[in-house]
Amino acid sequence: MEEKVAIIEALIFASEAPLTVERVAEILPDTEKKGIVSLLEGLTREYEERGGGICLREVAGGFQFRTRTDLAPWLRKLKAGRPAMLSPAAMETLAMVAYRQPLVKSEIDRIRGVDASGALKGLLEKKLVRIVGRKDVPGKPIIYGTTRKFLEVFNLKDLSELPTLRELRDLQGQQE
Amino acid sequence: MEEKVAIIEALIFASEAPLTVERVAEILPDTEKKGIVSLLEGLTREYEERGGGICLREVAGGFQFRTRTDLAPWLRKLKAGRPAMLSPAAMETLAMVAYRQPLVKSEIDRIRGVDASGALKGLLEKKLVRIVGRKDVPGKPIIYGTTRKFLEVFNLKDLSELPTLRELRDLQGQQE
Amino acid sequence: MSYEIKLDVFEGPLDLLLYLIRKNEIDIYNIPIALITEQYFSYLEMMRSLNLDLAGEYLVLASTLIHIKSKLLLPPAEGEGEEEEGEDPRAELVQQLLEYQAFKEAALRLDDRPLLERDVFKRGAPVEEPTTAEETDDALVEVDVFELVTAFRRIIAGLDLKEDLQIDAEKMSLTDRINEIMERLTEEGQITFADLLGDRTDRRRIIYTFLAILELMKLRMVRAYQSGSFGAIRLFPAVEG
Repeated sequence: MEEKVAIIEALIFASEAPLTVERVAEILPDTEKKGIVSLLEGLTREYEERGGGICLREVAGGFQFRTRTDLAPWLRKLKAGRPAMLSPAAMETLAMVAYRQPLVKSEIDRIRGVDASGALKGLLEKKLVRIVGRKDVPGKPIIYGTTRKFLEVFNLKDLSELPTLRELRDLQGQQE
Repeated sequence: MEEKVAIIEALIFASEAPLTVERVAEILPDTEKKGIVSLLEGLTREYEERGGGICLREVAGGFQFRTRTDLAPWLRKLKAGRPAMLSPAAMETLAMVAYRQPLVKSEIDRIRGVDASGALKGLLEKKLVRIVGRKDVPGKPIIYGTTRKFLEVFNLKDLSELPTLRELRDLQGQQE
Repeated sequence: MSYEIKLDVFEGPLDLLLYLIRKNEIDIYNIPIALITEQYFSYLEMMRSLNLDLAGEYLVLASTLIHIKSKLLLPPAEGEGEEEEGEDPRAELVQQLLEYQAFKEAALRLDDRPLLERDVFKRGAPVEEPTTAEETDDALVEVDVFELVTAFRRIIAGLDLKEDLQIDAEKMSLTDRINEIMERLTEEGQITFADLLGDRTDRRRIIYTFLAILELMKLRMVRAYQSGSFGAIRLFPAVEG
């Protein structure tokens, strides 16, 4: 394997967060971003063709090694007793923050018809949602948005990868 | 790649501790230890021959993926640019300074019940906290406050944007 | 009516309403309010009889339903022609239901994705740090204000200090002014009250600047002198450097 690819592979493996092309470019001098992107594409393909247990994925604006989705049953045996699931209330709240961000709590309450405090706090603690700032209206309510970890956990390259929901689009059209 | 090898590869990758042959045998039924050992040897060889950035090593009685030792200089660069995390002690001290500023060290010590010197020094170095002045009382204690960088890091326009305890309590209240 | 479904499966009143609409195979744009209201109340009644905690939100929607029902029963107000119908009293509720339904759908789609730690896994073992990595002082810090306020709450939770709970935007605005004054004093050595106000002389700013100076004097961080009864008020740091 080309030495540069080996270095990139090791960097992705060792990085805690998905590794961005920019970061690779900082670490590897004399290498253009374009070149790095094509090396990354090559590496992704190699893992794909190899058909092993690991694959290279683009998530949260960077690259990360992940286990193959269809092997999940085996991995769950290894990690017995874990996956911390989100409750339906938390999922609904998270979906609203993801699609409508930046938004304030009262908007979530209004749409769901129930108080979202508990769900919101859980999402803040799990670092899926963060405080973005305050809205410049009386009472200065806190504005919420999703985090990079949200993208990482939900396997999204960026927010634009969120599936567009026809219903949501229609509603947004009506609002404006 | 043989499916069993792919599963083993994914298990090693996702395991927190070096994965033992015994553990693999528990997860993969109908597979003898002897067979697992030879699959592991094959996988180790494959990574060796590939000459990539990752290799499979036997450590502490189990198997684990590691980055190639000779790539350490590159990995050091990766670490150097990594965003620092604040320790809980640093976080608490920073919170005290942020919410109670301007304040002197003895006040932080008193409320946290431990000496804050170390945490305070780290925060000064990270430029999150600064010396605001000195108090005109015996001993002329140093008075601390937060910096502009503090506002930047926490994405705040000014200190009045800090979430209040009341807001935090409101989020909590509904959950209990 | 049979109540075989579990009550705690509802995420709120809108969820219950959506369930009733689906169960009756009703067109969401043309909800028979009388029927739905009746069924909705039956559910509430049953929840009450089971001594389930009925969240206030369920009652809010109940009153909305009654309100809509009564509006539908009323003859059109005078002056409104037969042709130009007034707005459908159900419109707002329908809009809210559609919106909620869309997000419920969005939540399900999110849940369908390959989730980290459920369907896909990343490297489990910590990577051994190359030991000599030097931490730069100016390193980026990755933290969130939520962690900060949580940390603060954690520290003072054990204390019985009522005053600590009073921290609010007012106090922080004052702190902002204190920081600004100390910053300028460090740079310029001395400063007048008028300098501090600059061109911006809105009431809030004057009050906070004044309060900040009082606070700094109380803390013995600055000294203030006035030359004559109406002279300029001059501030100095109480302690050099």
